[in-house]
Amino acid sequence: MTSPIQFALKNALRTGTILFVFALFGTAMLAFTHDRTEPTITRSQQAEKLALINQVLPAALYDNDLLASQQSVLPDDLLGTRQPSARWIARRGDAVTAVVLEAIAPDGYSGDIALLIGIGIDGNVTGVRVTAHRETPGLGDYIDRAKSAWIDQFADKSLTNPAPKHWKVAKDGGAFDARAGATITPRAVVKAVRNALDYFARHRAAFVAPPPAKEKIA
Amino acid sequence: MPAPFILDRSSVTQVMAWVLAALLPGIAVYVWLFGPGILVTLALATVTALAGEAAMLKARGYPAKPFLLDLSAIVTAWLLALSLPALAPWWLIVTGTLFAIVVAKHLYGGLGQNIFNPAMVGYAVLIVSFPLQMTQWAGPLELTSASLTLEQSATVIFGGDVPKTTLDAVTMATPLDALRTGLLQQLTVDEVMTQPIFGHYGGTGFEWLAAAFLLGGLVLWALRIISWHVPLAFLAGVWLTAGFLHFFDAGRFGAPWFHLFAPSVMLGAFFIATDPVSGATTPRGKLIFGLGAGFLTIVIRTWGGYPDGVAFAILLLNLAVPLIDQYTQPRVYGGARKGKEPQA
Amino acid sequence: MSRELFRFKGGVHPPEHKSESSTHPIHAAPLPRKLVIPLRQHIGQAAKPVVNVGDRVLKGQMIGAADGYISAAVHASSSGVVTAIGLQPVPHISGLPDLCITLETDGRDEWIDHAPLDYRTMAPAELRMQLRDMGLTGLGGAVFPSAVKLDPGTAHHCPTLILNGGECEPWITCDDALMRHHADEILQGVAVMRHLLGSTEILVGIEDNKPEAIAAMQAAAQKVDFAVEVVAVPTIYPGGGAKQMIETLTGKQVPSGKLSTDIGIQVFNVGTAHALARAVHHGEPLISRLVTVTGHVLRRQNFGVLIGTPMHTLITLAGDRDGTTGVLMGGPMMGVPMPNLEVPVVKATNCILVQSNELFPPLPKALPCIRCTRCADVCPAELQPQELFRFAKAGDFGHAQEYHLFDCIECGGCSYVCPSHIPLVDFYRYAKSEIWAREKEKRAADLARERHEFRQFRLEREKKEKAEKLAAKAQAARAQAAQDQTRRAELAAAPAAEGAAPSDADAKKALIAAALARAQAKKAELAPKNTDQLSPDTRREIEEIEARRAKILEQARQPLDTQEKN
Amino acid sequence: MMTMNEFRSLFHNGLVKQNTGLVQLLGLCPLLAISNNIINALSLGLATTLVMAASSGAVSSVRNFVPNEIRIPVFVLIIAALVTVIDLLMNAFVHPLYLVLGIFIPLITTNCIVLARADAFASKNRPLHSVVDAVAMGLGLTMVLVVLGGIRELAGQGTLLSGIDLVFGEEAKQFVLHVLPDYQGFLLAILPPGAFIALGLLIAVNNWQKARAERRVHAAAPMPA
Amino acid sequence: MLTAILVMVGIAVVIGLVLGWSAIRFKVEGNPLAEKIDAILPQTQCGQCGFPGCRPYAEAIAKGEADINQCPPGGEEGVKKLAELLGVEPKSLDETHGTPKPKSVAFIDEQICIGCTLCIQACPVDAISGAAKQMHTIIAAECTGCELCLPPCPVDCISMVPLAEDLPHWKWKHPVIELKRVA
Repeated sequence: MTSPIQFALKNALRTGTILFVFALFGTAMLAFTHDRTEPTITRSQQAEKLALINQVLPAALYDNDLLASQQSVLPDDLLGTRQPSARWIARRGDAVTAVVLEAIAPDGYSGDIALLIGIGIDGNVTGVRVTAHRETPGLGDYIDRAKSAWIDQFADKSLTNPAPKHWKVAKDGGAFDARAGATITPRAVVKAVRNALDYFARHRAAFVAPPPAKEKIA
Repeated sequence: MPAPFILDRSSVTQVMAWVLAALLPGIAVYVWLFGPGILVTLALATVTALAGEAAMLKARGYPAKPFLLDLSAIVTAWLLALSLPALAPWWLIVTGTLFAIVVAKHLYGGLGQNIFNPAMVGYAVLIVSFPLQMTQWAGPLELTSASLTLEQSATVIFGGDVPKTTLDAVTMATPLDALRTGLLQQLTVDEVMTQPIFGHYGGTGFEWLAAAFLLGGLVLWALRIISWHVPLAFLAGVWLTAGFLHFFDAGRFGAPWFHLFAPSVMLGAFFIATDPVSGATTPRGKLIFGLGAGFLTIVIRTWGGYPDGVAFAILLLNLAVPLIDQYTQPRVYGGARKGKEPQA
Repeated sequence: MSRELFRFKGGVHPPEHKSESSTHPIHAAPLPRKLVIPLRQHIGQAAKPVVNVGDRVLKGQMIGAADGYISAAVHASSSGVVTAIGLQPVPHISGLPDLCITLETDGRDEWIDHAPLDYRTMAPAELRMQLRDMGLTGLGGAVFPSAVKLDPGTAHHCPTLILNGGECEPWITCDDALMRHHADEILQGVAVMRHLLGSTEILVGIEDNKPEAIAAMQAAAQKVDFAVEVVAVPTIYPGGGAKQMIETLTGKQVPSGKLSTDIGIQVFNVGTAHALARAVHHGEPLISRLVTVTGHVLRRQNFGVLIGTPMHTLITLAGDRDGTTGVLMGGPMMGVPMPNLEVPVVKATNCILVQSNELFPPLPKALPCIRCTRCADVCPAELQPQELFRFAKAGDFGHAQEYHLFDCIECGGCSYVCPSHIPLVDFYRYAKSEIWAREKEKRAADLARERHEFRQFRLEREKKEKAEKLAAKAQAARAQAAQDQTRRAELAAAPAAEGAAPSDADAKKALIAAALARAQAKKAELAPKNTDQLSPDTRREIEEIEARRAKILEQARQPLDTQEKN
Repeated sequence: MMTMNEFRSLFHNGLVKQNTGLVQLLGLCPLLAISNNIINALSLGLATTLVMAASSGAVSSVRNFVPNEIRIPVFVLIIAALVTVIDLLMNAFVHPLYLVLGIFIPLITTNCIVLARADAFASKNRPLHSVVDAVAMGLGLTMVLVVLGGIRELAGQGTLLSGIDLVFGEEAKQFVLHVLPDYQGFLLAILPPGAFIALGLLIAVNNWQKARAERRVHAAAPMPA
Repeated sequence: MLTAILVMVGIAVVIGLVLGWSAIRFKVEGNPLAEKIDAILPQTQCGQCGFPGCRPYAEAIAKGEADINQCPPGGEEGVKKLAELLGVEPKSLDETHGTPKPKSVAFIDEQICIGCTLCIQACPVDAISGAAKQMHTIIAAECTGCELCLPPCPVDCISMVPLAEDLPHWKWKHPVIELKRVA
């Protein structure tokens, strides 16, 4: 005769053991898979980032390890950033050919629009992509390359092309067209790109400066 | 057939007819201030609604006559038409009306069964799916450099060839759009309000339209077709929420009077939120319904993805109606007052 | 004299149609040949017949005795001979017959001995018993036995007594007529009520569309030795409902699920007070009442009618017209359509309303509910009729009850205003009766469960007792066997234990066989008789049952047969 | 082993009678979130099916060793482990698709249908039956997902099989069908509300079909006399 | 990696211990589900379901050993209620267990009855009064209409009398509103 307490304890021990075995087995399986897939996953993640940067930066412009060139940038009004952002420096040989900046257009219809802007060393835009936004679907979301090619019109533009007073959407008398009825979003993007160019112009010297012996990775 | 054997003279048809009649002043003002284009929209929506209603009734095995004569489909059509930009293309009107009648009304069980206001469902579907076309508002004649005749309007609506310049000349953003745009350009409310579109209170033309709807709504109230609860609570919700925000930061939030007389609030308060089928039924419930819808309207106008929030606010509150009704059951005759046990 | 009045919530204003009948004097309806007196004329237990077919009865003689506390006696309305006691059509919506006593009147209208009651010296309980035996019930519509309502209960007195003269239903004017012509007698009845209930405040509520009745009652009030306040109340339907009258006059509401006496108020219809006065001061039981005959007849007026008078005689009296489409008992708001005109006038009959297409056009077809809540606006019970309708329609009776279905007084105001023309009250009645039926069913099921469980328990106990007995017997046998110590004795012991059974079974079998023969003979002569007027369907069903029964019998017999062979 | 009949009835059950999406209404979160085009729908459906088959098989094999009181923890453990494995594998080998399906892969763990089948079926039946049942259920879900995805994709953007390149690489882009060229686009269908509306319509059609079939059966049956 | 395994295993052991302990310590006696099912069954105790009464049938349903459509007196409505309680699809009555009949009570023809008490023994709710060799009578108010007294009666003196609708038992009918065209 065992007392109910003893009986319960015995049962607890039994279920504890069984669950232990399952947990051990399950975790082991996970550990094994994780171990095997980790390098592949890291590789894909990096490839993904690179692919994104490649959209704003023609591959012909660089031969360095772009991902390794990542640096941290302090928040700056011209970039619209409130947190440190990243930048990547493209080089051919030792010469700096272009820079890729993260920027924010803070005055989108529904808040921030995150941008990735590639700028050649000559101050020409190599490409712009929207990486995150919350614009109204169907109204403001055509800035997304997946939705339309609108964003492509920034390519090869610079602070002087068009003239600064034409860095506006067509409705405001500028050079960039925008869809009727939805001008807030493109206004924000145009402004952000212009500001980013401005930022680049001001900090150009720092970018062009010969690379330090060892690039620090942010 | 047991008692009672006599009936009051009221009928669904009569109720709906009064609603339509009360919309007439608004429509008249619309035509006078914005041009006759709205008449084409109204007519097209009416025809589509009746056709959709008849088809659905037939498909569902209901006799067409009594249900078509109840005029509810026309009320839906008119409310939707008045919420659409006056120069919206014909397929937009047809899609919205059909969605309202077929999906929002009949797929939910027809007259009396729809949990959402059909007209607002139609509107929401359109604004979500075709936001671009939904911004082609005809501007008030006072401000536009050109105006369209009835035929020209019909040509525009039915996709005929109209010079883009003409169209651009007659369409403009609504005051709400303009406010939103201005604020996003870092302008203060006062700076934005200097634009001609804003008129005295709710926007040039729009404020008179709102006043006309207010008049029609008061007529409905005087006739006891609608109770005062929902409209008053709705207007109070808008006014209080907008007033609260305006009080704390007049630069970033529009004035409460502007919000009251800006497009769609009066129409929403007196004609849409008062839809009995999809609205709350208890007196306290109606107050909550109205206040909630008013509050959400301003919230959506201020922070939402679309310039106006009346439709979404009402639809959201429609969703909450069963809950509201359940928790606001009034005290019955002889029931305990405010939680106290009845006095023995 | 003005009194602060309170407005109850809701109510409607249907066209009144009062003047048609109220402008004519009261006529006494002639004595009919035949009187049909239902035994169930009141709420509660039906009366039990206390006469036999063939008995001669006198006017005012009790022919049905009250059965239980909530019950009332019924009486012969005139002298004559009881010709039948059986099912007869009665004024009920179902059209189902009910137990009635039929009298062939002899035209002599001979009263039984009767004398006034000295109510002041009688014990209240005794007086109430007397009133119950005089068949006194409320005459306002609910026909609740008055004796029960005249019991102030544990509080021993009921401070406020309200006399309800708010005849709010359109067309009906019998209370109006009664007040105008018998105001003094009404107040005599009130004196008795006051005596029994110990009331100190007497209010008479009369709707302001009956100025003559108000004047008559005020005049009568001057003459009595107690204070009576006659109050004109606004005319609004259902202002004459007891609860509404209470709220109008006192501002108090009867708590849901309680009685008005719980808040110290009792309400009686003026007709009841009049009947009470006749009972106490003249010893007359309730055998007649005023009935308004109106609507589609030539002479709309009030009649003094004996209970049991067939309705068609009254309509003929008032002058029937072509184009009659139906007859209601009661008013157009809460009245009940009569299945036929043979039905008698009962204590609840305040009005016979003859319909025609002009006066009562057929109701338009119903549309779906659009939740406009006009019904809620007019509901005097302050309910949410649209929700109740939804629940009743869907059979969701639990929710219907949660939304206070049973506080509905079925006044019909909601149906009256419904723009979709939905017969809302029908749905509430349906839901209520369904809930009652289920309640009954559940009680029956609980009883069956309880009885079944008890039986299981009993069987178990019996089995145990039997087993114990057997064990004892076996032990005794074994003891004997041990004593004998022979194998033969041991073998003999076992049959001995069961020995009694076979012989018992044999006797029973013989008995059963004999009875079987008898039964079959009887069935042969009976069977055709009760099946030949049945429908083929029923007959087939019977045959099926017969076949099944035969098979079961066959099976039941088999073990007997095999046993015989052994 | 299992007979053809059993096999057929399990499949009928999974695809039609107890269809998770249309009848049991289980696992609606991914159903609604990931059905904006066929490829997404198909991928998630198959991933779920895989998890279901594996977990049902595993649960069924160990069902006799698991006491009732820790039944659910053990099943959840098994399912969670399997899902994580699949999550890792997809992350490694079909990364672009993994990015699209995102959070919904780990969420398969909480998809009630997986646990429901493990508990309701696999824990009471032999492994083979359980796996077949799981596959049938999974395919039922996949079927609904694909239909829903097809409807939404077609109505929303006028294409079919868009995003196929995420699974099969850039060259597969040619397989995208532009059914309605120059289509205006009906945004509602692609946005979340569209998923609810489309699923609602699918369920309605399914119920209507069922009701009609039932009525036909009733009509065909001889009326009792 | 090792930490992960240790954490998982640790959690598992703790949960296992707690669950195993509580399973024994907090066991609920009795079967509340069977009670609920029993409350829905009509308590005719007729045994048409194949069980010797409503309670055993309820227990069998609760255990999943019997289907919900075996109770003809409960009718389709009873099946629906059971389905709702158990969260399963309602199905039509299994006709092998009989078909619903109008509610009836047994009636003993006292001219024929021989007082054999066989029916008294068969009655599941003791609704027959009488003693050996005396006439038996059905207590109509307690009779559930189970028909179990019919087969044992050797003289066929018991018949089922359908309960006719009379005034006290009359019910308001569901009002008919004709919206749809009659097909």
